[in-house]
Amino acid sequence: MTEDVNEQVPIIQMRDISKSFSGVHALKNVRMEVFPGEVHALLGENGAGKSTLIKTMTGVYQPDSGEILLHGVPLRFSGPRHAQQQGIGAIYQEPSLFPDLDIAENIMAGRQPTRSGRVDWRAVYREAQNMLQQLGVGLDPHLKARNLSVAQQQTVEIARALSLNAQLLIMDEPTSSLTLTEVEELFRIIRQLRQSGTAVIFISHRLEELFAVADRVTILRDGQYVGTRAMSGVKTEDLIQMMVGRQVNELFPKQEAPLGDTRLEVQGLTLSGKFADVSFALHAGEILGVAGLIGAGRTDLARALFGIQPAQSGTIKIDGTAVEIRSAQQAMAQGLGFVPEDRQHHGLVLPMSIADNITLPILPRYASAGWLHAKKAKRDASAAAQRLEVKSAGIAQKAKELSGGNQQKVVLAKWLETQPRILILDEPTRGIDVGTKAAVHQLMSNLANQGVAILMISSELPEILGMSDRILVMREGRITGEFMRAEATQEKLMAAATAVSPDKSEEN
Amino acid sequence: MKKHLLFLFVALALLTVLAACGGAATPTAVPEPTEAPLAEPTEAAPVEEPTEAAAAGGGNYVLVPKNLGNPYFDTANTGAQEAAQELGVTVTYQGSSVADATEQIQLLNSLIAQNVDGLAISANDADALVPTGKEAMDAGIPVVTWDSAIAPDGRDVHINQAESQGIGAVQIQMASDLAGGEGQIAILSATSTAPNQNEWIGYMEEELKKPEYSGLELVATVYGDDEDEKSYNEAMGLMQTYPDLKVIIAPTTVGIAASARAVQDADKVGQVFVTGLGTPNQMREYVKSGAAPQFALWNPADLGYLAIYTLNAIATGEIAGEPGDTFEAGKLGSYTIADDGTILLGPPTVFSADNIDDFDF
Amino acid sequence: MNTTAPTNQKSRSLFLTLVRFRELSIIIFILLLIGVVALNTPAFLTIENFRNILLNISILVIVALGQMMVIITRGIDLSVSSIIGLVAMMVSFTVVAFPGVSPLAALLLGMLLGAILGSFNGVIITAGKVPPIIATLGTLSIYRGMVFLYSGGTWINSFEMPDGYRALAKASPLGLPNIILFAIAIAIIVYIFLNHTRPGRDIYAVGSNPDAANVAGIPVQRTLFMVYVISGLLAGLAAVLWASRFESAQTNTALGFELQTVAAAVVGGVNIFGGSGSVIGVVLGAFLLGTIDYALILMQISPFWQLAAQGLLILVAVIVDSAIRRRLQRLGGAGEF
Amino acid sequence: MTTIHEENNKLTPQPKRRSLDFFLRWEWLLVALIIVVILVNSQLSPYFLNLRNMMRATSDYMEMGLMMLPMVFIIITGNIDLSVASTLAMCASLLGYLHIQGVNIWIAALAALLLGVLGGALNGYLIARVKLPALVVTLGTYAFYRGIAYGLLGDQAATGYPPAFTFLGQGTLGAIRFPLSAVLFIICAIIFGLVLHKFTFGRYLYAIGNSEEAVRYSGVSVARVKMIIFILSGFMSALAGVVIAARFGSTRPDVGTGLELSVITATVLGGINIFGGSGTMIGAILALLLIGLMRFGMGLVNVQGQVQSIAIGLLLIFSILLPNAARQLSRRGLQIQRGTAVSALVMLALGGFFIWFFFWSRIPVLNQ
Repeated sequence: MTEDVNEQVPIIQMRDISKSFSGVHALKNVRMEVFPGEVHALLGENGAGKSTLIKTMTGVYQPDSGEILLHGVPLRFSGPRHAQQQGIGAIYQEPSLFPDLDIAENIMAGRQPTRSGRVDWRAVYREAQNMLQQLGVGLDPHLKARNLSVAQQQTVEIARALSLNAQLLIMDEPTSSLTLTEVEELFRIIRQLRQSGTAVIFISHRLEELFAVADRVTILRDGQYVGTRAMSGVKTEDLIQMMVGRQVNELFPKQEAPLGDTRLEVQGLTLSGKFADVSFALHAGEILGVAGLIGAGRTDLARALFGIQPAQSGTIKIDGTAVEIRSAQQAMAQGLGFVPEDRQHHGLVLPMSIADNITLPILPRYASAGWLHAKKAKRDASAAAQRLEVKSAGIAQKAKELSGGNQQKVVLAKWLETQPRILILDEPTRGIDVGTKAAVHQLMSNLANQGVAILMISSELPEILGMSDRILVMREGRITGEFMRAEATQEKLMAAATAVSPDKSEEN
Repeated sequence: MKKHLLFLFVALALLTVLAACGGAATPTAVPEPTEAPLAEPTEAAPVEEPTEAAAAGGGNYVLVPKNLGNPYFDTANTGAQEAAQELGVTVTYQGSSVADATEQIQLLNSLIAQNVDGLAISANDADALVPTGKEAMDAGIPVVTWDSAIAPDGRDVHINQAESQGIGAVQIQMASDLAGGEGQIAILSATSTAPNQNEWIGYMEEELKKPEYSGLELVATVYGDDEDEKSYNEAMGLMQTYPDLKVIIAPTTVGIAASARAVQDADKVGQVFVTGLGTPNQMREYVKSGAAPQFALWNPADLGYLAIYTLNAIATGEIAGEPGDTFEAGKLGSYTIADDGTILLGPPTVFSADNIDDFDF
Repeated sequence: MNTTAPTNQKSRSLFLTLVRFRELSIIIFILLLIGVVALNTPAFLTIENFRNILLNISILVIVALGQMMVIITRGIDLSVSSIIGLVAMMVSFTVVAFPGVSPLAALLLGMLLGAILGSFNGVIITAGKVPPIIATLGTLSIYRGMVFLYSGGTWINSFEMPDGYRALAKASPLGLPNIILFAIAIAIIVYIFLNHTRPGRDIYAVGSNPDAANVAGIPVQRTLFMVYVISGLLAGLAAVLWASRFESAQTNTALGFELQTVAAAVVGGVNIFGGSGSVIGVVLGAFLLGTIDYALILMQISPFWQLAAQGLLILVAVIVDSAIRRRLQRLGGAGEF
Repeated sequence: MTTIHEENNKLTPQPKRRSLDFFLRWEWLLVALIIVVILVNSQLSPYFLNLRNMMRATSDYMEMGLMMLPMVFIIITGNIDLSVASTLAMCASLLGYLHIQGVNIWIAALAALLLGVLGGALNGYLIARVKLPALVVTLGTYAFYRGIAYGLLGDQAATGYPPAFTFLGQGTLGAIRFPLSAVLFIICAIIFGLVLHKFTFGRYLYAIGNSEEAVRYSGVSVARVKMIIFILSGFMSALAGVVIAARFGSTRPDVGTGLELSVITATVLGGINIFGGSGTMIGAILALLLIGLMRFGMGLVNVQGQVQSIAIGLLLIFSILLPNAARQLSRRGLQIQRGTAVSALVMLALGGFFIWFFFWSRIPVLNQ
């Protein structure tokens, strides 16, 4: 940890950066400074604005207001390539390499050294080899990128950034799908980068990782700057408090609902590499919250329950009788509904109108011998949209022209029309305005009262605490905690979600 | 989005006008369709009775070969143009690029639509063209086939270049001379459905049954589709499949030249001989090299010449086109329609090293 | 063989080694086929037959190499057959009109005309943003129509061609017919270009991950334009060899040849989604198609079943190829093997 | 089929002002073009506006039309089928083969239709269940089915179909001799149009074309829909095979060569987006009419078949190039960087050289 960190000129300074998307504030006056040879962590709940900030740093987004200074000089990035030329490298969760090319070429793509017009392969492999040596990694540069594990691909991306002599390396959730040994390997590399003067921005939910590798941490909440602390002088509780900080003042309209009979029962559900022996029960009228970090396997669990990606073993019982769910049709036939995490690609057909989207799953209801009674379907769709107060220029408007909140309302309207007896919601209020959030919560509460069994996956602890009758916590594909509504607190949930359990075994 | 559709509409309209009149200006050697001085274009009510061809010449006939570019048919066209001068009529030479019935039918449909005065067709498919032939005759357009016939109810008269049985016999006789009376022979034909080819092959097979040809063994019949490359490949294939093949008979000008070239490339001149039907110009080199010492043919120019005379005779009402009618065919003298509705041009001539130089077609 | 991979990783299952050398599986396929044919007609195993197969596939190899480069960039070039037809006619007309023109000059003229026709494709696809399959489907019929517009339907026959031009393809001054030497030379040049020059490597990068290529500073649009020019150039070269070998230029020369070039590439292991493909693979793919055709003629199986065999072969190659890739994904996805 | 989803290629404009937009749809452009073609051609040849001639020409395009109907479904879902013409040849050859063996013609026709369904089912299985790319699968069956046609008939030609059967292909109705096959096409076109625009199945097609994943997540079986459209394509190709056999009165294995490219050209020209998701049945039918009229017109002024396809090829390319160019123009305005100016000049020079050489080098040989 270099002591006199303040004398040096910071590699990058973000001053009062603001950015909003169609009315929703993603960032408001965010400040951040990173010094050479420093590992600076960035911490915040999902939707706190971390990835938006990163994207402004790497030139993907232009900030609405505020200034970015590189080595003290104000700069506007024209695009990712411009940022890269300025020495800013980025490693995302899913590495983006050339799968068909080998490691050496991935590192040297676009700038292979040539000798008299021909590619000097010896130089290419020498450069690649010494990049990997620099990182202390024993990978064979001839291996095709497609055959590498996620960790190995990340290492190649780091090597590539270094060979572009990046002074600042941004790592967005790098450890989310790594085994413990691979995480240790990554930390070794990060410490080595720090020695050589390269600055690193490290993003992770796992607080124990921040203590292991970071020098300082900046905390964001709801797109706003909360504070920056030196890792040496701070305790876990402080970090959690700053992350979740706000008093739970948002009124969650969750009334107590009479607990009905067990509608859904899951025993030992397993899908290798995704989740293992998950068991729980879900009752009519109950909202069961599922908390956890990115990569905990919650979305995979939801996809398995809905038949998109069936589990390999384990049983699912609905109203006590075991059922076989191998496809979305079978799931719907059993009364299941699924509001997916990715609204744009899985929730809606963007180029199609609101009416067509809402009626898509229930078209057979409006067909007699195949003939579609479009008018009747349109009427029901506009009624459904009205109920959800979808703000639009009319039922015929294309889904892609709506705001995030209204799009989510259309997805909800779509699934409500199927009158589901069990409704799965994956991050139902992520990235939508506060007003719509409250409306969605109100709707969920009404549904529960009407006896619908709701499984809500969310990374927002206040939402989990505010809406759930009972809460499960998942980590690394396993259920690691169950709390009743009364006894649950944000700290307990976060602890269950982040503590590295002692019996960590080699995953696969 | 809006203004670009208007922009697109104007550009595309221009494009179609360009393409359409561009088409009319294509330099194919086709004179502008003369404003037929016949009944003015039938607007609505289709005129049923056959349009009376104006006696004062000006008849607009069309010679339709199996495919364009084939030297054999080009020569037939020169003969047809000669007849056209003598008769004071115009003969246009139109065909499809591929020896294929579908394209020939589309071409014939548009010719019938243009109300031409007569069609002289070498058919790609004897049966597929019957409906089109009927349609032409219903529209009062006489249909004469030459070289390759349409089945009888699709045509008025067929001009047979030489009596098929004679063609079959002469080719087997030449093959026997070349093979020294015994050995393996093979046939390389044009398209599998060409009516004249199948007829000649039929007579060749009959001829082979005669005792004097008992030593000859017909091992294979392959099809080159009157395409140079395919014929060449088929000929090479024959030589590989039958190492001790003696003679390749190719009753088509395209096939015979390709086979001769294949024999030369496989350097089997003197071991494998090629005969069949070919034009002197095309075969001169191979006659000299010994790959194709002798072959037979008739003068395709005479065939084209006779076809136009016959067509004109029917069109002007000189003859009805029924068996027994006789008419004068200019320099070729008089011809009578045989009772099977065909006219015979005459016996084929055999070309060999000694007489090939006195012919130029 | 591009970049051999000394695997110092843990020993891999046979499946993986098989996959790394995709070309290995084609070689095994070919050996099996030759074995079957040899049992049936022992006369098959002669140098003579081997030479004839090479003769038959030389033009296919040259054009399929161009097609491979296009497919690697996630495109396709359906117009190659019409480019061959048009260039063969134009060069033949020129050679007949000016007999003094040397065969080499004819070859260069053919390549120039082919490259220009290829560049039209390039402009329509890169600047005009027209999807490759539609652009080359359009130029397929435009160029074929121009062949007839140009020649008015007349053919160039062998007796009209000057001897030097006719001998170009078949003469064997160096033992093997020139056309085979041309194919070998082109294969070597393309191998060096693809594996040892920066623009060559850029083709793979653009096909493998276009967005990453953009960020890496690779000129994506220029690379796409280049592959269509090269495809046209190789088709132009092949056109002159075609006219010379068959000693004729007709309005339907090479009609329908484009799908054979795609078949040779697909059977040769070129991934239809782009990103991968090797010169050796395409050569072996073409050789496999050539052997099938030749074997069928030899075994007196009626030539009419030849096309069915080719079609079945493409289907089998595609199914096996995707099965391998899917198994690889599953293995790759689960981290360590 | 390249599955990169190109948003900017969708042609149907956003429904801002209902009335004006209705008239700026792609279909009206095709109507305008048809009118232009009719006007131009009626000046060029007196035989163009002759109803009898037009009717006779119509029968040349009915097989293409029958195969275009399912192709619209397939391309709207973002797939493609290169094997339609080969299926037509395979089924017609089976019909011919059975006829030669003395099988009753109507049973032979049924067998042909069944074979078409089987062919479509194989395509559908490999694409929908085994999830192989449609382009590559149908490229394989393009050669495989054409090969079976050659295997069935080889070098013979099946002929001598009974007149009752050939009436289906050659028969005409009424004084204006309206072809029977055209009646069949119109009936099928109405059915396909209704299914696309008025049935639930049609809405699934558009949804899959726009976002296959979202449809799967909505509990719709994407695989089943794909299976059905490829089986439909096989069936309609077989039906076209029966009609063409009846029209010609004889069948040979090389029938319909190259027809698949014309079918795809007509579909794309009809405004069906090649990446799927948009396009109407009326557009495709208008495009077929446009192509038919253009070819008929050019035929009357003795433009050779192959030369006609130049105009069709140009129309196909410009129907996608011009909207793209206009969109780029409107988005980026006219500021062209120096680099593109230079390369544009080079292209013009090369193009100029080619055109000069094209017209110059042909003169000596033609004058011989």
